[in-house]
Amino acid sequence: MENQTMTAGDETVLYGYLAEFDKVDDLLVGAATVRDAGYTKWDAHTPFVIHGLDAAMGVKKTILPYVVFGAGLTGTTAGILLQWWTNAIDYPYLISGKPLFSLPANIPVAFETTILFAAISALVGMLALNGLPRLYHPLFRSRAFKRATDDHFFISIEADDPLFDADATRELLESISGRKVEEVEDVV
Amino acid sequence: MSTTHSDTRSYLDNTGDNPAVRARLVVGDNDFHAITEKVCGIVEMPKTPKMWWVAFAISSSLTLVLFAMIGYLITTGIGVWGLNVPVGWGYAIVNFVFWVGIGHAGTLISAILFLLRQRWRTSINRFAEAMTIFAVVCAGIFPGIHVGRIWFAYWLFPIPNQMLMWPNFRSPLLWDVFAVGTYATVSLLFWYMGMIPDLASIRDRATTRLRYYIYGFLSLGWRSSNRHWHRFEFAYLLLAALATPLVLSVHSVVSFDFAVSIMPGWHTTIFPPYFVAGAIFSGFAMVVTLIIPTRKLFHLEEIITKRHLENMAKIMLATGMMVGLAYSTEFFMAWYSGNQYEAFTFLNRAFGPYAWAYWIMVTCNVVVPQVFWFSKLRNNTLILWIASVLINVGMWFERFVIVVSSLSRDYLPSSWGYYRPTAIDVLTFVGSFGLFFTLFLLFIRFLPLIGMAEVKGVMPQAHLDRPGHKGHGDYHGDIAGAEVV
Amino acid sequence: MNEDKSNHIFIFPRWTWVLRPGVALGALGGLLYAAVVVTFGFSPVATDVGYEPVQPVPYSHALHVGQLGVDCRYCHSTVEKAAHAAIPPTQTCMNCHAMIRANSEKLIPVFESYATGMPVEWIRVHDLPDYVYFNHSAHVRRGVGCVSCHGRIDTMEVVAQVEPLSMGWCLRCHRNPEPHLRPIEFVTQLDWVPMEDQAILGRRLRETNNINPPTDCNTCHR
Amino acid sequence: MSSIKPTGATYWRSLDELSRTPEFAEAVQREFPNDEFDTLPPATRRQFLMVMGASLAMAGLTACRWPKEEIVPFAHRPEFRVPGVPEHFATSMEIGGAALGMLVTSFDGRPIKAEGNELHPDSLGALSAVAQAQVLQLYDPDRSRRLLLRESGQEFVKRWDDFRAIVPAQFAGDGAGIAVLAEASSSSTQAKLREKFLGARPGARWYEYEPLSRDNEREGTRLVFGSAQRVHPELTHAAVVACFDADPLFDHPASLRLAREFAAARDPESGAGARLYAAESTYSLTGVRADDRFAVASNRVPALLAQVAHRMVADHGVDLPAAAAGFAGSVDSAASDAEARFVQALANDLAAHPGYSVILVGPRQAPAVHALAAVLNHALDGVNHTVTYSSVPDPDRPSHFEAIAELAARMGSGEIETLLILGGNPAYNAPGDLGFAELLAKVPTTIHLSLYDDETSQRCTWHLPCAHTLESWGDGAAWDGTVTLRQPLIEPLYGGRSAIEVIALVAGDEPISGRDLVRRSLGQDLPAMSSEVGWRGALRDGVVDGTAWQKTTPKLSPSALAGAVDSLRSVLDTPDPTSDRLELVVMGDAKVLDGRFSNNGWLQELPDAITKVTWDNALLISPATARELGIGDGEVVVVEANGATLELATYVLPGQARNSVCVALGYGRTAAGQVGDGVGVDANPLRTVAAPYVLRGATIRGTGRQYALATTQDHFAIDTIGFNERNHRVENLVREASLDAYLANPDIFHEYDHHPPLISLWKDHEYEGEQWGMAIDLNTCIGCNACVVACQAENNIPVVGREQVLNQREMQWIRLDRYFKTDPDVPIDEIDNAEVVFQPMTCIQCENAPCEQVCPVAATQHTPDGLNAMIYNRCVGTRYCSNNCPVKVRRFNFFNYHKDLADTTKMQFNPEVTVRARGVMEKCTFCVQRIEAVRINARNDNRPIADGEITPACAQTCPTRAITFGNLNDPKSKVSHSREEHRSYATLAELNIRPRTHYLARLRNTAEESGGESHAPSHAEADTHGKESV
Repeated sequence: MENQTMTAGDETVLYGYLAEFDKVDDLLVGAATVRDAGYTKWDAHTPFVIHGLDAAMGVKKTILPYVVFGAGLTGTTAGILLQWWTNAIDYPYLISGKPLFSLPANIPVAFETTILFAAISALVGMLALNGLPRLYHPLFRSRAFKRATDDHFFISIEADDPLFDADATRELLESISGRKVEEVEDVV
Repeated sequence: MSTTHSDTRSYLDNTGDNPAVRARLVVGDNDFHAITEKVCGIVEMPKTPKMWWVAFAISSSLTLVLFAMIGYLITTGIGVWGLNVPVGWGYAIVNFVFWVGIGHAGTLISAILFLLRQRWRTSINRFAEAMTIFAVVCAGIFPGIHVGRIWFAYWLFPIPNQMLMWPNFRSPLLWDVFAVGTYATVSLLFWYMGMIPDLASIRDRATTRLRYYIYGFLSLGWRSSNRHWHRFEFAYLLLAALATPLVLSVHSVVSFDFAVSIMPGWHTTIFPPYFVAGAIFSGFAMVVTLIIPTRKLFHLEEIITKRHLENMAKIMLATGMMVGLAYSTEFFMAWYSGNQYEAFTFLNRAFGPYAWAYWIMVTCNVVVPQVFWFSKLRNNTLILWIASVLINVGMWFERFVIVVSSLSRDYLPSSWGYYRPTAIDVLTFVGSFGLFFTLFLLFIRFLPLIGMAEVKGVMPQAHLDRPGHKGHGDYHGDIAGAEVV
Repeated sequence: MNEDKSNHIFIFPRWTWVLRPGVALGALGGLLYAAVVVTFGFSPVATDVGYEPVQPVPYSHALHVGQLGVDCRYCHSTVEKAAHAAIPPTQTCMNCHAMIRANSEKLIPVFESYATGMPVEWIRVHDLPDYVYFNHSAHVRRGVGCVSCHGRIDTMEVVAQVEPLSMGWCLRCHRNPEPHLRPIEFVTQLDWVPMEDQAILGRRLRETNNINPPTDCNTCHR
Repeated sequence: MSSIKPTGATYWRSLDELSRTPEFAEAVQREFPNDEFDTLPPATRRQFLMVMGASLAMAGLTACRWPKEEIVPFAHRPEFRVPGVPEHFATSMEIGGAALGMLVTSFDGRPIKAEGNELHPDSLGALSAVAQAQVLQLYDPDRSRRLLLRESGQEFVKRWDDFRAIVPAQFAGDGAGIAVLAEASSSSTQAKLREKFLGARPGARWYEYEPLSRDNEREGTRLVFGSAQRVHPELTHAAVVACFDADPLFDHPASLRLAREFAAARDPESGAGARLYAAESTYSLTGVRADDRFAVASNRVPALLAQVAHRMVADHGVDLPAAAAGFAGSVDSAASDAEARFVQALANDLAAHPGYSVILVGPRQAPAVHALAAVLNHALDGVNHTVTYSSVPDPDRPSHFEAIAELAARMGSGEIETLLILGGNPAYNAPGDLGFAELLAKVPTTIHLSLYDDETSQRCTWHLPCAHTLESWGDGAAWDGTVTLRQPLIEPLYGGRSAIEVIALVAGDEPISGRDLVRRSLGQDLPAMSSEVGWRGALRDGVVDGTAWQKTTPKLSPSALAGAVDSLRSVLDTPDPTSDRLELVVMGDAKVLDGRFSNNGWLQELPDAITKVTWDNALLISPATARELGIGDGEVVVVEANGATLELATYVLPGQARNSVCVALGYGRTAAGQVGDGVGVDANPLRTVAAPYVLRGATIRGTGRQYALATTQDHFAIDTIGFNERNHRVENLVREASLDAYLANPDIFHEYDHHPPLISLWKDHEYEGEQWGMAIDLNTCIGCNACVVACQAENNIPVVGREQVLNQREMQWIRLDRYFKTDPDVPIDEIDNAEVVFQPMTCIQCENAPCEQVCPVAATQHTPDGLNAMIYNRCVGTRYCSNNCPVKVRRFNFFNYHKDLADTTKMQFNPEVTVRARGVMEKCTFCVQRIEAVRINARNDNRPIADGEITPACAQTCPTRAITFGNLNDPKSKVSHSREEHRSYATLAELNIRPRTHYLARLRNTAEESGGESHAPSHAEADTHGKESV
């Protein structure tokens, strides 16, 4: 606790344990171990994407692609409908003797709306699924954790994981990280 | 780590192509932290370098010129430009196409090279994306101000109104509105999303409360959770997959502005590929033009290596040749089609009143890139820089030739004319550079101009160096059989 | 290994949770607001309807038309043959007011005008932009009642604009004139109500007088 | 008008916004201040027209809800007046002593457009560009607004009463020392008043001066017939028309009638093929139209005519009257083969068509030449067939130049005490050798009645503001003498008075209105006029039927002829010009004439038919001469003649005669007004009484400086690539063939279209109901520019000024494309004769309009009746439509061109047409306002629209009726018929744009091609007539 800010009167509860690594290999092994131990409410924190970590953690494949695909389809339909309704139905007018509605002329706009909808859904979907923005998080209370965006790797196990046991979990983590585990607390 | 050196060249040079050895994307002895230090260091600099201030002073005053010109234009009328009948489009549209073109390299590098697994992109993509955004900002200005009644420009958007009128979706200009609008949005998303983890790094190194809150807010509370990384990677992949056709579509649509018309010199089917190639060409030229001084200024030679520059030189060579091919194809078609108007238009381009512009274009875009055939020359930073500047000039003239020379002499000889830009035209154009560089300078000073997270990802340390593992990086072994929860 | 000297650490307060719903709400609300302002706020419905200027002479349509039953065309005599439904010359007022109320204070401007020949300067109520070419005769002779555009003038002490007179408003009727058609003889009868279902009547009148209002631009803009 | 300074921070959506500005309110006050009304007689009808006009003008100017807008009704509405419904009044204008009838449209009291009066013999419904521009001049803010007295270097503003006060003193006694200098006038009212004036003052003298005088013709007839005669060409049945420096189709008081007749004489569908020969030094519109044109110095034209005479006598035995035999032998040798060929061909043709041929000589040629022509016409049995004569009014007056010379002499000798100048501007346009401007100082009292406070007024002691044609009562005679009335459309805006009113005033006549003067005079001439019915009828028609002068059949007078032969000799003896002793031809300008219209923006900006130059006059010089003298196109040169010099830019013109340079009068004004001042250079100083038109021994030298002439089309000389391509394209654009080739193979004009079948990707739109279309006959179009001005007046087209024209931003909707056709084998700088063709080009209303599909806001789209509509209030101004227009007929408002217009000028606007804002595209819409007006009325009375009921402004005013407009879905309509003609073709059809405007190809009918056989309407008669011909 010495490296955590404590303002007087702050009611705190244990959020979970935080184990620190400085080698990719150790992290991967550790992750696999935690996974095999059956923990569910835990996470690994790395400054960059580490290949194989998903497998090592057993992260499920995200549904994002389906979201984006749906949004894309919506975009296409919206694009076509917009052009058809405005130019051929609501206020039809004769332009250069051309037909009121002809797909070829509507492809560019429909295409762009497709991309637009899909792209926006990709970012927004990603953030939503990740529960971001979340400016405050108990982990940010740990000083060591600041290196998670720099050069160190972490594994955190939340206190409200069904398998969480103050001592057993600590041992597990210390065994894989080979160093002291930090207790992260949360204010209420 | 310098043991992987294949030859005796200086440790900063990784341009050698020895198939036996994977050339390093980052040179010098850098661990993850060193990268963080280098990149965040620029943002955290206690005092800004003089050079930056000088550059900023110049570019911001040019920006003021731009706004002054626009103000004058709006209060007085399009007549302050050199336009006339027959030449209804001049500098404004030329600049628009020019800037949009520049705005292509960024997305191309980030998206297409990403899909092609060109990992060397990581050092320059952030930079290029930023450039894209700013170029598109500059581009966006021109179609806006070139209309006669700017205060009614919103009629180009399908907004419900008391007139019950809608825009005409048959017009390429409307396609433009959607294409450029979408492109700007998507590039912005792409750029910002890629930046989130790096903003978090800056946040976590913050030594003042203000900086913590600003970067903390921008990084949306990124806590580098691997579960987040997983979706992040996916979103990034999807965006890349979406941006790739988009980037190709944008300049195609821009080219439709011309191709869909019936003007000789405009009405041609090769415009889309021709424009896209040109866009990539000019885009890379601009990246190189900017990146060379920047990397000097902030000592990034180890991250933005000579190899990066060389690769870009090669791409410029390739696209330059494509553009050259397009030029000759146009002439061939003009002759082969047997269309007298078409034939005359091209004869007129090369030898008519605008021949000077045409030959500047050919020299800069076709002749100059030929120097990249020679490894010595393309690896000489100075030559590379000069060449890329010339290419930018050439590409501007390409648009000038297409827009102006075609319009100035069309079907009826009685309505032939000649277009002369006014001082206002020129100053507006120069001013747009001011805006571009102003934004750019702000970017390199306050935002991470290199994708740290991505660069770290391609460093050797990022992968298993345990003996006995094949491939590189991916962890096999006792994870293999484990079933996934 | 960088060790922070200070014992201090920055962190966002816990309440920043609320940011998330906040952001979402803000985005949605903003869009909604913009849409409302654009579609309604700027339209003549909001700006023009209800315009009720004070006229130099407190002429009461309620009195002349409503109570005395003067026909619109007695004063606006050109409405059937011209684009403009001309404001009557002072002469027309004097036809009656030479005798009636011949010494009313309120009528002084009229008497002056009649004597000097200088016109009475009325304030225009129903006003279309210059680039709109509306033709009264074309409408009146097809059985579009005065009331359709001007409202119940016969009940107005002071004339006010009751319809937006916006392009959209014109178009709605040009696209579906039937609700506004009536037998020609009742055109100026502001309180007229159809004996039968207006829908049926409208359709019939439309056929018999073969009314198909154009919606192309040149109809109103030249 | 030169309101093109890019200033002003505000824009208008239409004139509406302007009206919100306080300046406008204040300006309106200035325009109609109450004291103005005080000076007027108590409430008259016309005063109210004016008030209405003004108020509606203002009312019409506001469209925005805020601030409040006022409606000002009549206090007493005149009977039959419907506010907002235009009325038409017949009136007339007079130029050079011939009255031209017009029909003026008055909108709520504001005259806004002048059209021709169908009942008038010289108009037949058409009106020249100049005459139409009268409407603009009426509202010219630079017109003089007050009487001025200039004494000892000071100016005093006076009123009419002050002037009346000095009259008795100034015009007292027997009139010795009193002189009046008037413009030519055909008004019998004025004639009577003159007699009254002179009768009371036997010592007074009356002089008449016109700087562009036709007196040579008058004197020529005197030489032949012993008495002055007026010559009336009759072209309807002419088979051969030979013009020597003459321009009957354009530069003639009856040109509108002659053009109409000529068109009829060339209608190929009726087999008529009159052949037109022209020998002239510089292009005239007649010369342009000629089948066989020979460019020759004006100085040699007489020799040409003499040779023709010789050949006719020698080869064809045409016998001249004994007394005139001398004419025949005078010259028998040609200077060149080309000349010989021309003479021979002409002589043969003339001789072959006795009774159907006519020789016309232009006003710049000496009387003797006219005499010769008269003799030949006589010999060719033309009299009463192709040319008729009538007596001239006032036959004994000295010629204009003699008159002004005599006056100048008397002024110089100080005989003249009081000089009254009625109109005109002698200080500017009297021949330079008289020094008239200076002489004015020698006259104690000089009084100038004038529209403007011009060069002359500024040198006179008194300046009197003249009432404009459209403001005043008057009468006149058409060229053939038909009595023509003039009635005011509006009260004098600036309190001016007409000439007759002033004469009446000085003649001491009891002051009566112009109306009474005219009515009294006409009553005396024509009994019918004294009755109210007759008078009203005449006012309605604008002319009195059957009042044309008796045609005379004058006999040749041997005694006179003897003198004629001698004077012809002396004419022929003058040496031909050489490159170091050039001939300088001074001609009246086609637009501003002698400068009287210099302050008219429409005319100044009107591109000259041949050179396309606006806002300038240039020195026309042939390529060959330019090369010999080493002078370039557009180079500023110094011209010296008669000791005076002139510095102006050259315009190298193929088809200009060698060693003959030409400059137009009417420029270089110093007191014309803000429009006309300093435009071009003044050529009057070079003229002399002896040689007012053709100046010999002129020299020019280049200065090396270049001057940009504001042309609306490329110069003849451009880069070679462009030059070749242009020549290559013309034949397809302006299709032309010889009459015989056409008659032999009617489909000849469709051999030009070689393009694949024009098919669409989609099912073509079906056009039902009325479908408007137009046909323009290039065979009868003479390029007179009347349509251009008609369009400008009808559609509120702004004038943009010289700088903007230089920037290629001229706004006229109709572009009269002019192309030179030259022999490709002849080097450019050797070209002596170039064929010129015209193609009136305006929006051709494509069915598959390229402009429509590219407009992002649908501001231009198709109407059900097939118009390519342009909705100004929707346009955002991307200019994409203009870029994509293959014929480039769209015009863009680069600035707010109406911002600096005077409020009076705005009164000319046609309220039926939106005034376009800055940043808006505009173009021809087939006068959609006219279409809608007719359509609504027709619909109101449940009747179909009759063919010809709708006429666009251009078609209405076309003198040759070259433009037909109507419903293409009506097989019986005129336009449908023209469409079916073999000559009908569409421009750029290969683009599949399906234009609604078609062109009828042009026909040439030269002697070689038809083996000397002209296609006279009536060959049989020709022979019966031409017994004596071989």
